[in-house]
Amino acid sequence: MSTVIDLSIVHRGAPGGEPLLRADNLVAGYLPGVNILQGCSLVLHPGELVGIIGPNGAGKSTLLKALFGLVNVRSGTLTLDGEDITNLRADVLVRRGVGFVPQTNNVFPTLTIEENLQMGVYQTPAVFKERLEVVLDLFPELTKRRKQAAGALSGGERQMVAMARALMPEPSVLLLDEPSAGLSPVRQDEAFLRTRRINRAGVSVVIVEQNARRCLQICDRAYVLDQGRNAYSGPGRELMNDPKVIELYLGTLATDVDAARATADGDGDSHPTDAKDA
Amino acid sequence: MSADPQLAGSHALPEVAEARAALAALDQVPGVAKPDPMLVADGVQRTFGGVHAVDVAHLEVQRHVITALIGPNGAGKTTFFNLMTGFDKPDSGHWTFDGVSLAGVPASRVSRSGMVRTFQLTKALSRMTVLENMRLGAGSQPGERMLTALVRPLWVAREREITDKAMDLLARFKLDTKKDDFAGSLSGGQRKLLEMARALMSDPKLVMLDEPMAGVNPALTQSLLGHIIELRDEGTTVLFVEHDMHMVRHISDWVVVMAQGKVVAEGPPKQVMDDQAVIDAYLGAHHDTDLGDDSLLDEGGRIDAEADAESEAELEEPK
Amino acid sequence: MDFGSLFTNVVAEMIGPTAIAYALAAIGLNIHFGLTGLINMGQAGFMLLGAYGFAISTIAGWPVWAAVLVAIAAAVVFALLLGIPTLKLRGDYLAIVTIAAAEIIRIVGRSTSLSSFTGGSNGLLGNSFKESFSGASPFPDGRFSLGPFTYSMNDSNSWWLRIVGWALVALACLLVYLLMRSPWGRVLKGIREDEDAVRSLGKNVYGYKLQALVTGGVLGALGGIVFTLASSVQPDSLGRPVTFNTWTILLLGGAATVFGPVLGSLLFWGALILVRGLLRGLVPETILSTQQVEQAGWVLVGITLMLLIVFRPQGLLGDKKELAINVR
Amino acid sequence: MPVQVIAPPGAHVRRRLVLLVLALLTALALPLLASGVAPARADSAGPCTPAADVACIGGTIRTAAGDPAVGVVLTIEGSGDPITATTDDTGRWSAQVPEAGEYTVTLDVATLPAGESPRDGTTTRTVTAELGKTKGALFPLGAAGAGGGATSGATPTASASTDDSASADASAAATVPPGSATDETGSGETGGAGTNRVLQLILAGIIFGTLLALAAVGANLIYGTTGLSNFAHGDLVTLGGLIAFASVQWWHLPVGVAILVAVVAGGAAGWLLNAGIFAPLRRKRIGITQQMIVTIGLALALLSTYMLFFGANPLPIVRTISTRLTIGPVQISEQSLWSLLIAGVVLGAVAWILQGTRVGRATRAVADNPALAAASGIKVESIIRGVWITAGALAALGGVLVGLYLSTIRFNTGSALLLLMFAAITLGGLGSPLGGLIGALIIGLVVELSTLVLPNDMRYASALVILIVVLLVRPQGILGRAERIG
Amino acid sequence: ACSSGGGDSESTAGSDGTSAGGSGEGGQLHFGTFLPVTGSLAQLGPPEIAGVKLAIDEINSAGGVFGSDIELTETDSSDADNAAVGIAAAQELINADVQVVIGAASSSVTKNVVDDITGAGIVQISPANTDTSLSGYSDFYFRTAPPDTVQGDVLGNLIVGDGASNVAVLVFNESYGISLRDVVQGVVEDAGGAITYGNAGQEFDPTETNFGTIVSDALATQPDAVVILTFTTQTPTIVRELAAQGWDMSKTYFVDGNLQNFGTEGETGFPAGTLTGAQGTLPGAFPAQEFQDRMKGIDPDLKDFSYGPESYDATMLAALAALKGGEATGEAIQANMAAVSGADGGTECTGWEECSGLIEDGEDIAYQAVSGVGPFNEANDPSSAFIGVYQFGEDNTYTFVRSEEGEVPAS
Ligand SMILES: Nc1ncnc2c1ncn2[C@@H]1O[C@H](COP(=O)(O)OP(=O)(O)OP(=O)(O)O)[C@@H](O)[C@H]1O
Ligand SMILES: Nc1ncnc2c1ncn2[C@@H]1O[C@H](COP(=O)(O)OP(=O)(O)OP(=O)(O)O)[C@@H](O)[C@H]1O
Ligand SMILES: [Mg+2]
Ligand SMILES: [Mg+2]
Repeated sequence: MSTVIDLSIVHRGAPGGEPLLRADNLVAGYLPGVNILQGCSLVLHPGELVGIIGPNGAGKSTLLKALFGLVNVRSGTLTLDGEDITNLRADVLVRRGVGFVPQTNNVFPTLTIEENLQMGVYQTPAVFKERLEVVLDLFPELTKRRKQAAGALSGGERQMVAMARALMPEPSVLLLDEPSAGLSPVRQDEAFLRTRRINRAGVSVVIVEQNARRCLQICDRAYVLDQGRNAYSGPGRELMNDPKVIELYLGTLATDVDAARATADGDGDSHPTDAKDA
Repeated sequence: MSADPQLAGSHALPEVAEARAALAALDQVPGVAKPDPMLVADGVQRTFGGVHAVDVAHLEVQRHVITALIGPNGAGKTTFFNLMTGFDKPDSGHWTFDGVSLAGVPASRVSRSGMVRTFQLTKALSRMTVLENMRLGAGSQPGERMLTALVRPLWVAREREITDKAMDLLARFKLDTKKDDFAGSLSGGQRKLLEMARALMSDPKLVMLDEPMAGVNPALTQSLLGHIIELRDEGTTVLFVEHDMHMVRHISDWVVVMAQGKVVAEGPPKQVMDDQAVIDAYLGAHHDTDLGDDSLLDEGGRIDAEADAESEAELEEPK
Repeated sequence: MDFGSLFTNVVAEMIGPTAIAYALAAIGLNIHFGLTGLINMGQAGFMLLGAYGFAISTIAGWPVWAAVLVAIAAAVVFALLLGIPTLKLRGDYLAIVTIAAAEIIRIVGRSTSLSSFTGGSNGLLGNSFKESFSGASPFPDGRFSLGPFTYSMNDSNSWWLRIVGWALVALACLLVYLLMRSPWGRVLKGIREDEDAVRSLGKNVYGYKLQALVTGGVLGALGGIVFTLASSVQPDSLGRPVTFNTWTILLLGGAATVFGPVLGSLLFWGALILVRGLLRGLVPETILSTQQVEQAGWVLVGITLMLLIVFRPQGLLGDKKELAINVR
Repeated sequence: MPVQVIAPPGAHVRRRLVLLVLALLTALALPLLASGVAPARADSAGPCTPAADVACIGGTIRTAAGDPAVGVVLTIEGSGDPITATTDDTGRWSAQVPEAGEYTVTLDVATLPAGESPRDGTTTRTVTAELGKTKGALFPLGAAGAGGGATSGATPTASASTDDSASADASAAATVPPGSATDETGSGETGGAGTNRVLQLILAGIIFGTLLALAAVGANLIYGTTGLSNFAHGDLVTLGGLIAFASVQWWHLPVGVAILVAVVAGGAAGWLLNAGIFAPLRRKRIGITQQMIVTIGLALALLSTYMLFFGANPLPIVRTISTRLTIGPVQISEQSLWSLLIAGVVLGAVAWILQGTRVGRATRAVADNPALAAASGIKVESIIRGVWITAGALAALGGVLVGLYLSTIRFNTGSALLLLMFAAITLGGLGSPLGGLIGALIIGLVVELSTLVLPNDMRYASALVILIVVLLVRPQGILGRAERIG
Repeated sequence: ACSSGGGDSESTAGSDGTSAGGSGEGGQLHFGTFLPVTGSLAQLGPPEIAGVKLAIDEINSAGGVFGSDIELTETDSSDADNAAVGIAAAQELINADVQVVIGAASSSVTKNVVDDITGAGIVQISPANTDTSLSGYSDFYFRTAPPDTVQGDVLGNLIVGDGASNVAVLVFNESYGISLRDVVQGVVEDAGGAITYGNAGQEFDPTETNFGTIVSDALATQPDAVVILTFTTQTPTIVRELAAQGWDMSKTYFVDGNLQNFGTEGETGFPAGTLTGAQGTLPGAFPAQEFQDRMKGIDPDLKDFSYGPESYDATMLAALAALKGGEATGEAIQANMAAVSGADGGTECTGWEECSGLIEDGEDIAYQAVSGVGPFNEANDPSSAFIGVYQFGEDNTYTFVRSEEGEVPAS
């Protein structure tokens, strides 16, 4: 397992500088009288990659939706670049450079892939051609099916379309809700790396993930959400090794399996060269 | 053969242990015959506008074991599930479940015969409570017949059993506190959990899970795997699609790899995952590399090379 | 303005055969839509078939009970004919097919080709089929007054019809109550939400939908009988507006509730009389002529209806929580 | 007037006298008739006028070509002496009989114009005369040998197009180029005034279908973007027609301007409905079925409002009646031609906008997934608003054109068409505008062509049957897409 | 308050209380209209209502009946599509204790309520129902509409007399159209002619608006004459279509349901000369102009007078019957309807003043109907009717030509 940690990445985004996106004590919910977020806070500095993890139903998606104006914020404040954006309409936020990939229902099923991507740059149609090339380059398997309706795609393919759509407009803040779910392992790795690369290119990212290890590996800082409240926060690596976090949220499966595999293999060699029967 | 000996449940039924052991003797070639197949598919084909989504020449799923079905995105795994369970009709091919031919049998009959599936894109019954969702999963409730439904005493006893069982499963899936909420108000991961729990309500002979753990919290996944193993040990056959390799390695007894609609490899998890072709096409050699490694970010880095390899493999592999 | 008689008229309408007939039809529709999610836009077709079935067999000399059975059988056959091929259609497609099927029944019923049975556009006269029903009454003939309400004991639009009608409504409510809380009702509700999910759980979705369609249709046919026993069989009188009214009643009262359809029917017809009566009484002739008042009355009824849905979208008895779950 | 008094040799003096009297009377009556205003006096209608104590028998005899047969002699026998009557210059004859009862009328074949003979060979008819009434007896003429067709001509499609067909009158021929009026003889499928019936029906079907498509496309758009089945859409169609009517007949605007006014009014109505009713409903997250019921209430309110302001009569948008042009084997009125053209162009434009432009795709995106559309920066509400405005405007345009095509508009024209509109868009595949056009054309053709085999009052039922049959084969409609499961 | 006595129509036991309590000797008369104000037949309502109101106006201004004015309750019968509205309106009238209901216009609507109304001992008089199956439906059901047999007969002979042997009938599928068509068909075929279009199976829907094909199909049969048997809801559209397809309108025939002074202006107008020479039949013995002017006095907006005279007559007959019976009860009116209509002979009289005077003098009367219908027969139908023949001029208005009287064959 690689242990290279470049600390310069972790605190990129100048702590102490003005946060780009800031949520303070958000209270939000769907049904009247039921608050899902019960005082959640989040800070995103320019150029930062922030991860959010937590158990199912913790309110992670709700938090992203609240940031994006899709869930009514009942109290608390929300600022982007110092300006109040509480309960602003989504399309206004898009114009201000915020992009969002929802967790479910994240494609337009009857539109073709290309049309889906076109919707991504709805507000700036001029750049469509140029961006399309860039994005299709990122997801080459979408190229040959450009004219196919997104509704007919497999789960993983949809996920790619969803991600691609969000990347079309070159946002300055990107909110990703479980972008890796349903992707094959190599595609997952790619997705995470791509996220990092995008982030490196200057996009500030908030990423919600259940593939928590991966998420913590790539992010500068992370929040652990539980029952609508911040439970833990800190640099990704710290959280990843925090026994409490491991016990409650990460589990030990990956390490167990890896350990078991290591034992079975006898040595650390993960490049078996014998089996080739396919 | 077991991926992990410690997980071979001590209270497993003898036939389960036997079935798992029998796998060790098998050739690791696609379409290999199993000693005691539960599901046998032959020449099943499905095309969408010229694209062969599924083109399975022969596949057998061993009874009493956990079989994982893996493969790149768009390999045809979900479509294969749809075909087997009667939600889609193949262009050609036939298949048997537990010795009975199921070709052309409607989905509900397939399910009643003991083969229950879950959906990758969840189908929660939104305006019913979680508990009602669960109850609906149960079979042989006489109250589901219209006339008996009118006479309460005829079905309350069974209803009580069903409820108990549902509560039991809900607790296991950490959904018990949500039992009176509408399923439509669940989070994405909770829906996955409900979907799986609901499928288990009817004590299926073969349960087919389509990416059950995608979006489920890792800690919870871990505890649920124990449950799946328990199920197997009690005699249920499990076939699941999953992209989480830790999980595949942890619980599966046998792995089937699909690519571009075809079965391209089969075998015990360790062997399959060490298969270079599978690694190239699907896993990526370093899927357990720390992605925080900055060297990976350079264009043309290792991962990119693998991704390209996958794309190419996809194009070339099946003949 | 005479509020006393207006009040009497309103109450009379609320307990009258029209309200009963629509309540029955709406209960049937509730089984279709409220419980199963079937968008049946052809409930009037079931009512018309019930009316024809009852009247034609009575005219042919069959006793009341047999005529009712014929009406029920007609509804069952229609439900099967309609359902077997079309129940695999999804939502809005089913809606248009049912509305079309009901319209076809009406057009065929009023066409000249079947006029020896249906009377064509003449319909079937009340006195040709009402007698056997009034004859079955245990009450003495004559007119009877209860407070301000005077009706004949047994003849057309009688106390006897009201008693039988409300008894039917009560029975239908009981039926829905029992079914709704049973596992059978649960399966229907599941189908309403997502039939594929229910299918994957081993339920014969098709069969359940058919059962629901038949049951609701039979209730519609009974409603049709009650309706014709207070009027006559006129194909045009059981056309599209009747279906629309039934839907309105159902949603007004609250879909997927036991008493919603009944309450909806009472209020719909009561409100109709009230609104038009008030307008007639309160608007001086110099502003609107009597004729214009009737037309303006309808405008008001339409607006009232919209306002009711706007301010109480779940219906009077419905569950607001269900509404909050956005299905679309 | 071709007066041909054929007096056979040895004619009675008395007959001459009768003729004379008749001629005199006719001469008196003619100017009055010609002026077109029949006098309000009872005795001027003819020689015999029925009264409480007078019974008449009479008729008119025309040659096969439709001209009056003048001077034909008939004998009426019954109680009392036989009476003779002779046809006047208009071919009319009448006789006063002494009392009620049965009389036999015999045609004197010899007095018929040359070449004419009774079509069915009958020369006598029995008539029961009644006091205070004129009873008729007919002696249709036809060239010998060509007869028979008309006597069995009670069957309509077997067509009475024997030689008497030219009697279809002069004015019909006047609008049709000469020649076409003669070539129809004997051909079973010739239509009115020399047109091919099947082709004519197909043309009618296409026009009706196209107009239906135009009227319906707005409903399809609204369904496509919001999932709402708008039962008030028919009333938006009516609105267009009524506004056009008011513009032309009340405000005396030219038709072209009237169309514009109607379209603007329709768009405004669409905007108003969205802003006033449906946007708030969506904001309150009110279910689609509830919204549908709101449209039912709205339809009721609109319908009654129209009746309040426009009454229940059918209203002509333009009062003039343009006769039909003949183009090849078919006839079409200029109004219909224009309607067809406008509708075609507008439908094409709509299809192009939906398929080929960003905004069009955005409407489909909103339909698919409003939340994601918002997340993509689409202003969902303004798209929906635009759709409502467009739908209203298109419905209004459809209403005007339908009104012009059907020649009148009534308070319920649109709501009567509503079911057909829904049938058309469902048939095509809900939410697919091109499918809607195809569906509408199918409906139009079925409605018109079904009259070839089915009773007239079943034409709409047959269209609905086709709808059901097609949906059985393709449950998602003709152009709809099947959903993926799983 | 319970009175479940014998319910047969002769018994007046239940109504004794009412008749004694009224002012004057006989109590107050209370009439109800049950006529279409909304719905697809709404255009038939205004002339009918005006007819009723005219009669009541005339009666009341002459002092009313039994010393008090006739009270009028107006309700909306709507159309068959909205049957529940009509049923509710009928109940309303029954609850209001009217003795006479004038209506409905449509036979279908009548059938929906006739059992209720007549069952409550109320006299129902329809000014427009022509459906033969309603003949003798109830002792309490009357109508003043001329039976189709009379009008159809005159119309048929008019057509035949004009020499038309091939007749196309544009007829809608409603009992009104169909029964008239049947009579016309009989007459034409008896005379040796043929119905080339409009036979059974060729009726069109009463809601039809698309007449292009129907008209061209009809004209394709090369008719000598075209008869339009529809209400005014469809007629203008048909006329336009006929004219557009080049039909010589002088060979067109109208009936009472659609004969209308279309004129050349306004909503109903056609271009001048469109209808020149077309003819129509309209029940009524007298040139109607004077009466129409009186109706306009009630409703100045009236353009169409269909069934106005019949409604007037219905009201008059009911009031006279009440006067003759000496009490304001349905039973009394029912018992005397035939008598005042002249079924048993009596002095002929017109108008309220003359007729009521005669009754008060104890004489038997025979009311001379404005609509030209004769006394009621045993089936409570008019036993005869005068049918006027009218012809259109250049200005699309009709003028009187002559009239014929016809007996209703005893059924
Ligand atoms: N209804 C359909 N119409 C057209 N193409 C379809 C349809 N359903 C599936 N496909 C195509 O068939 C292929 C197989 O899809 P399937 O959903 O079975 O993949 P999968 O193996 O489950 O992938 P994933 O891991 O991403 O879920 C995909 O390329 C998909 O686009
Ligand atoms: N549309 C909704 N209506 C009502 N309640 C909702 C709705 N969506 C989510 N909830 C509730 O809000 C809580 C948080 O949901 P959320 O989707 O934010 O969870 P999450 O942290 O994203 O979980 P997961 O990891 O499973 O996606 C859950 O308990 C859920 O029941
Ligand atoms: Mg989530
Ligand atoms: Mg899949």
